[in-house]
Amino acid sequence: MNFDALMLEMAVALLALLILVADLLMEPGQSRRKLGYLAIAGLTGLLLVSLGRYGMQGAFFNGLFLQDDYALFFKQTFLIGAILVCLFSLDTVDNLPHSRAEFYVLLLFAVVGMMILASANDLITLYVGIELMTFSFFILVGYVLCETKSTEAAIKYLVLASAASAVMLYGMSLLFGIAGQLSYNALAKGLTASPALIVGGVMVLSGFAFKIAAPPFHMWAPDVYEGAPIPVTALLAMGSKAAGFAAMVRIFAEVFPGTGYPWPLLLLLLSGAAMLVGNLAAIPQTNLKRMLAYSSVAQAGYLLTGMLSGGFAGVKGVLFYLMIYVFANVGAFAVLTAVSRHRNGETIGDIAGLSRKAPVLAVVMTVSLLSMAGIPPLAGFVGKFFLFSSAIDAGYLWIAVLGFVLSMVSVYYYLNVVKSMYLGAPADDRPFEIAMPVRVTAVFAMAATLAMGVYPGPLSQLAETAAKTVFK
Amino acid sequence: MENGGLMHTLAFFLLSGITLAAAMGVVFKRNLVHSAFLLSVTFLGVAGLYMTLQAEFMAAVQALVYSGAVAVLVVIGVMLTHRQQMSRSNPPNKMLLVGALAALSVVGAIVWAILATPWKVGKGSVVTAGDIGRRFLTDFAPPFEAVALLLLAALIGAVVLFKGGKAQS
Amino acid sequence: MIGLSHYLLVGAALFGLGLFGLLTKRNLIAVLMSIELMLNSVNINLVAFSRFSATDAAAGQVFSLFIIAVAAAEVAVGLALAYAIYRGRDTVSVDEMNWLKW
Amino acid sequence: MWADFSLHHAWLIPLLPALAFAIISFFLLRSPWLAARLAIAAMGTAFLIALGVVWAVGSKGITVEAPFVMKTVWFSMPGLVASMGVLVDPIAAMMLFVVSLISLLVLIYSTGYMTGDPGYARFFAFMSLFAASMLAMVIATNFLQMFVFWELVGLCSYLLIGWYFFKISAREAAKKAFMTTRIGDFGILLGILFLQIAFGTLDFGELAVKVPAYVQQNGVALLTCVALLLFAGPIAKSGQFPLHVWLPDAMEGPTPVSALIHAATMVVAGVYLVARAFAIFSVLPGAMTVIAWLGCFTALFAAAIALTQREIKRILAFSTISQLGYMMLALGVGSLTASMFHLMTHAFFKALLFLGAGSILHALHDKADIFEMGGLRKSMPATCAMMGIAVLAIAGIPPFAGFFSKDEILVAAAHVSTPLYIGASFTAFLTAFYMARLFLVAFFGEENPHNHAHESGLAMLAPMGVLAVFSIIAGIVPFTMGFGDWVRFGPAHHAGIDWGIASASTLIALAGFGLAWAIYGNGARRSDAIVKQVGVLYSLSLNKFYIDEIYQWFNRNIVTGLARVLYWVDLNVVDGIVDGAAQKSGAVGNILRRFQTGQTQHYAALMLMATVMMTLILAITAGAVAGGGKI
Repeated sequence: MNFDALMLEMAVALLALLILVADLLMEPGQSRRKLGYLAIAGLTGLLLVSLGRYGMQGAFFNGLFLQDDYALFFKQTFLIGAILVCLFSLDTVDNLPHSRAEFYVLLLFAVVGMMILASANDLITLYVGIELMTFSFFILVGYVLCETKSTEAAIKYLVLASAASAVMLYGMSLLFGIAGQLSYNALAKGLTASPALIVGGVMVLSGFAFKIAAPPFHMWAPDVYEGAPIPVTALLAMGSKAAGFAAMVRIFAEVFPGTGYPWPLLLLLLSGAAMLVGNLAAIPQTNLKRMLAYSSVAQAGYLLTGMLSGGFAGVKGVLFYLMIYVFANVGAFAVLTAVSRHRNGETIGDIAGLSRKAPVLAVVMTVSLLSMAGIPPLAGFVGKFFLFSSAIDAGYLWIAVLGFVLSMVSVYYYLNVVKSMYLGAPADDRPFEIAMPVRVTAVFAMAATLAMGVYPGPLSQLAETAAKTVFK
Repeated sequence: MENGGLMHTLAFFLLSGITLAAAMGVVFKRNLVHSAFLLSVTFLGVAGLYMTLQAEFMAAVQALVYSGAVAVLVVIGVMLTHRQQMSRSNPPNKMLLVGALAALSVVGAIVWAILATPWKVGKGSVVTAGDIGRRFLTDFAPPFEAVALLLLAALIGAVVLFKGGKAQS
Repeated sequence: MIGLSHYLLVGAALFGLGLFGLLTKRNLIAVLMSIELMLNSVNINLVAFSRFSATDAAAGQVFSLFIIAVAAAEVAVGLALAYAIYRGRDTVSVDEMNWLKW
Repeated sequence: MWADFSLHHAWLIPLLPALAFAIISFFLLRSPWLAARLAIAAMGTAFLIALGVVWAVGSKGITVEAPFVMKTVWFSMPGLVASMGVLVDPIAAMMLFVVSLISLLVLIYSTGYMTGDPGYARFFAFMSLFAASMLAMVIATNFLQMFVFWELVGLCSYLLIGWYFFKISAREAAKKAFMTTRIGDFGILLGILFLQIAFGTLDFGELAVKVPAYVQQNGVALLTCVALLLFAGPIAKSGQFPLHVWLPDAMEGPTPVSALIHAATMVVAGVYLVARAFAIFSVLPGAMTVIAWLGCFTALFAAAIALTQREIKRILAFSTISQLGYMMLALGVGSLTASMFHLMTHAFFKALLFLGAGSILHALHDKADIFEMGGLRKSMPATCAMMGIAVLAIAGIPPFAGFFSKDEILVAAAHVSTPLYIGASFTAFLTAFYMARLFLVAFFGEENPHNHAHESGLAMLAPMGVLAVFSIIAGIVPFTMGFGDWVRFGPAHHAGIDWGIASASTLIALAGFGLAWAIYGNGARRSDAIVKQVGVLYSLSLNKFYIDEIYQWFNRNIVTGLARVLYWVDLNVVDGIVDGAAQKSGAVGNILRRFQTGQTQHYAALMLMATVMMTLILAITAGAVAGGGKI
C-alpha cells in the first residue's frame, strides 16, 4: 500500500489531531491563538512541500485514488485558502465563547475532505470526501451558538446538504447498477445509454450543482452565508465551490463524455441560470455577505462555462479562475471581518466611509470586488477571458455574450459597495482598529490579485499543466 | 435464503410490506414518538430485506447501527426537545400538495429508469464479511480513514454544539 | 420470482416516502428521520445491485456501509443542532427557521 | 543619451505616477504636503522621460511605419498569445508629451485649488492613477492591453467625478459617467473578441498587415460591423452623440479633474483609440463615413447647445464635445494628422480654459453662472488675459494654436465632402460666438457688487501661464516643423495652407466674435429680444435638445415596462410553484418573500423540481423517451 499518495491528506489530519491534543494540555482559559499559528505554520509548510510534488503521476489503491498535477493544483488552492482564512480568523476565534481550538481542527478536517475530493477516482471516495468536508462545515456554520442565526444557517445547510447528497447517492447507486463497478475508469467503460443513466447522471449532477451553488440548487447559499461566521463563509464560498468543481470536472471529463448524452446542454442551462440569478439577485442586497453569496452564485456560472468545451482549455480556465477567486474572496471577507468587528454588522451602511477610516482596507475591498467583476487589469478579467474564450471556441458564443452582459451588470452592485466606501459618510467616528493578521491577509490577497492580473503567465502555465493531466 | 424460492418470495413481500408500511407511519404519524419507533421498525425491515439478498453482514450492521444506535439517538433527541403535547408533536406543514407532487415526479422518473433500463442481471454473487473487510483495508483505505475522521468531526461537533448550547442558556 | 426490479421498486417507494417527509414535516427531527429513509433506500439499491448484477459486488456493500456510518454521524450532528436551536428559540419547527431570507 | 534611456524605459512614464498613487494611498494619506510633492515629482520625471521619447523619435527616425516596440508575453493560451509592451511611434510620442505635460500642470494647479479639502492627499493619489492609466493606454501594443487601461481610466473618472460625494448630483454624475461609458466598453469588448476570432491576434502591428489583406479577399461587410462595435467605445468615452450625456455632468468633479478629463485623459482616449486602430478603420469606407458624419453632427449639435448655457463649466463641457466631434470628423475624412494636431492644440487651450474657469470659481466661491460674474476684468486681470488667449485659440484666430489645426481639418473635410465642410465651418462660427459670449459676459459685463473677487495665487496662475504660451505657439511651431511628416497615416502630409479656406475660416470666426459683440458687448444685454424672436430654437438649445428627457422617458416607459412584466412573471409563475395555488393570494403583498423565502423545504422542493426538469430535458433531447433507452 502506498501511503505516500496520501501524504498531504494525512499530514493535514495529523496536524488537526495535534491541535486537538495540544488543546487538552492547555489551561482552559488560555488563548488558543498559538494553536492557530500552529495550524498556519503547518499548512504553510505543507504548501511548500507540495510545490515539489508536480509531475508525480500515479494511481493508487487499485486506481481509486489519483495523484496528478490536477489534484495537486486543487490541493494547493485549498491550502492557500485555508492558510489565509486561518490567518484572518485568529481574532474571530479569540472572541468565541468556547471551543476555540476545535474551530481550527474542524477547519483542517474540511480541508482534508476537499483534498480527498480532488484525488477521488471512484464514487465511494468521492462521497466520503464530500461528506467529510460538508460535516465539518455543518458544525463550523453553526459555531456561534449565542447567535441563533448561526444555528439556523447550520440546520438549513444540514437538511439541504443531506437531501442533496441523498439524491446524489441515489444517482450513484443507479450508475453502480449499470456499470457494476464504482471506479471512474470502470464507469467510463461500463456506462451504457439507458434511462437509468439519464436519471442517475442527472441526480449526480444535482448533487454537484448543490455544492457549487448553481441555481436552482443555490438557495441554501445566501441564507447559510449570512448566518455563518465570516471566516467560515469565506471558506465555504471558495473551498466548497472549488472542491465541488474539482470532483465535477473529473467526472465530466472522464466518465460522462463517452455516454453520448448531451450533458453540456445541462451544464449550459445551469451556467446561464447561475449567471442570471446570481447577478440579478445580488443587486438589491444590502447585507454584504448575502451579496457576496449571490456573487458567488454568479461566479459558479462563469466557471461552468469553462466546462462546456469539455477540453483542457476550459478546464485550465476553471483552475485559473478558482485560484484567483480564492484571493479575491479572501480579500473581501478579510475586510468584512474587520468591518464586522468594528460595527457588529455587515451591511452596506456599515462599510460606508471606510476609505477614510481604513484606506488600505477600502482599497483591498475595491480591488477584490472589481476582480470578481472582471475589470481589467485585475486577475478576474484574465480568468473570465480564459473561460469565455474556451466557451466560444467550443461554439457556445451566446453563453459568453450573456456572461459579458451580466459581468457588466455585476459592476453595478460591486460599485455600489465601492461607492459606499469612498463616497459615503462613516456611520460613527470611533477609531477603526485593524488586527495585524487581518491587515496582512488583506494586503497579501490584494497583491496576489493584482499580480496575477498584471502578470498571469506563470499561474496560467501551471493551470495548463494541471489541466492536461485530466485529459490523458 | 435461496434466491427464487417460494419462501424467498413470501419473505420479500412480507418484509417489504412491513418496511413500507412502517415508513409510511414515520411520515404520516402525527406523534413524533410513534414515528421514531416506526423508524426503528423500518430499519429492521430493511435489515430483513438484506437477509433475503444474502447480505448477512449488512443486515447485522443495519440492525445494530441503525435500529440500535440511530433510533435510540432519535428517541433521545425527541425526549430532549419535546416535553409536552406529544400527540401533536409531528404535524405536516402547508405544502402537502407541492411535496406530494415533487416526491411523485421524482419517484416517477426513478421508476421509469428502473423499468425501462435493460439491467444486465448476472448469476449474482454473494459477498462475505471477509471480502468487505479486505476491501476496507486495501482499495478503500482512503475513504475508510476519511470516514474515521468524519466520525471524529461529528463527535467533536456534537460536543461543541451541546457545550455551546449549555454555555448560553 | 423476485428479481432485481422488485428490490429497486421498494427502494424507489422508500425514497419517495422519504422525500415526501422531507418536504412536508414541520418537526426538524422528523425531517432528519425522512432523510434516513432516503439513505436506506439507496442502501437497498446498492445491496440489490451487488447481489444481482454487479461485477464488483463487494464494492456495493462497502459503499452502503460507508453510507450507514455517515448517516449515523449525520443524526448525531443534526440532533445537536436541533437541541441548540431549541435552546435558543424554543422550537424545532423547520418552517419557523426563516430569519435568514430574501 | 537621455533620449536613448527614455526610449528604452518608456514604461516608466506610466509606472512612476502609478507608484506615486500606491505610495500615497498606503503611506501618505495623512501627510498631504508630502503627497502633493511626491505626485508632482513623479509626474515631472515622467514628463522629462516623455520629452526624451519625443526627442528620440525625432532623432532616431522612428516613424509610423517603423515604430519602436518592446514586448514580452503577458499570458498565453491555445490560440491566443497576449503580449504586453511598449509601442512608441510619433503619434504615441505626441500623446505622451501632451498628457504628461498637462497632467503635470494640472497637478501643480491643484496644490492651490484643492487647499483645505479634507481629501487633499487622496486627490493627488487618484489624479496620479488617472494620468498613469491614460499614459499606459497610450503606449499599449495591442487591443487587450489598451482595453485594460481604458477601463482603468473609466474607473478613475468615476472616483474623481464623484469627489464631492456629499452632493447627490456629484454621485449621480459619477454613476452616469461610468454607466454610459460602459455601454461603449461593451461594444469595444465584443469588437476585440471578434478581431481575436477573425485574425488570431490583437497586436496593432499585425492587424495593420492582416486587415487590409482580409478586406481584399472577403469584402468589408463583417469588418465594418466589427469596426462599428469598436467605435462604440470612442462614442461613449469621447462624448459623441448620443452617448455624450455624461460629459456635461462630469463637471461635478473638482475643476482640475474636469481639466484633466476634458483636455488630456479621458475623452481623447476615444479619439486616440480610433487613431491607433486607423489601419482597420481606414480600409472600411462605410465605417469612415459613419465616423465623419457622426463627428460633424456632434460638433454642430454640441455647439448649438453651448450657445445658451449659463454655467461656465457647462459651456466648456459642450464645447469639448463639439471639438471632439471635430477630431472625429477629421478621422472620418481620413486625415489622422489633422485629428491628432487638433487633439494636441485643443488639449492646451481647453486645459487653459478649465483652469481659468477654476480660477474664477475659486475666487467667486463656486458661483458658476456667467451672468452673475460680470466685470471680472478688473479684479482678475491675469486670468482675464489668459482666458482671452484661450478664446482666441479655440475660435481659430491666426496665429493662435487652434487656427492651424482647425484649418487642417477644414481642408481635409473640404476634400471629401462639401456638406461636411459647411457643417464644420458653421460649427466654427458658433464656437467663436459662444466663446466670445462667455468671455464678454464674464469679464466685460457690469460688475456684480456682491462679488469680492480676487486674483488666484501663483500655484494656479503659473500653470495657466505655461498653457497660455502653448496655446499661442502649439499651432505654428509644429506646423512649421513639419508635424504632418511625423504624425500621419499613409504618405507624408506636407504642411501648407489653403489660403482660401484659411481666410474664410478666419472671417467666419471674426463674424462670430462680431455677432457676440453686437449682442453682449459693452455689458449690453440685447439677448432677451433675440430670444423672443427665436423662442423655440432657444429653448431647444437651452434644454440640450431634450436628450436627457428622451432617455428618461425611455427609461420610465420601456425599461419600467419590462420590469413590470418580469415582476408579473415572478409574482404569478415563480411564486405559484413555490407557495402553491392556495397561498398565492396571501403572498401578493409580500414582495420580497419571493424566491428566498427562508423556508428550507421550499428550497428543497425547488431543487427536486429542477432535478426532474433536467431529467426531462435530457431524456427528450436524447430521444430516449421514445426509443426506450436507445439513443
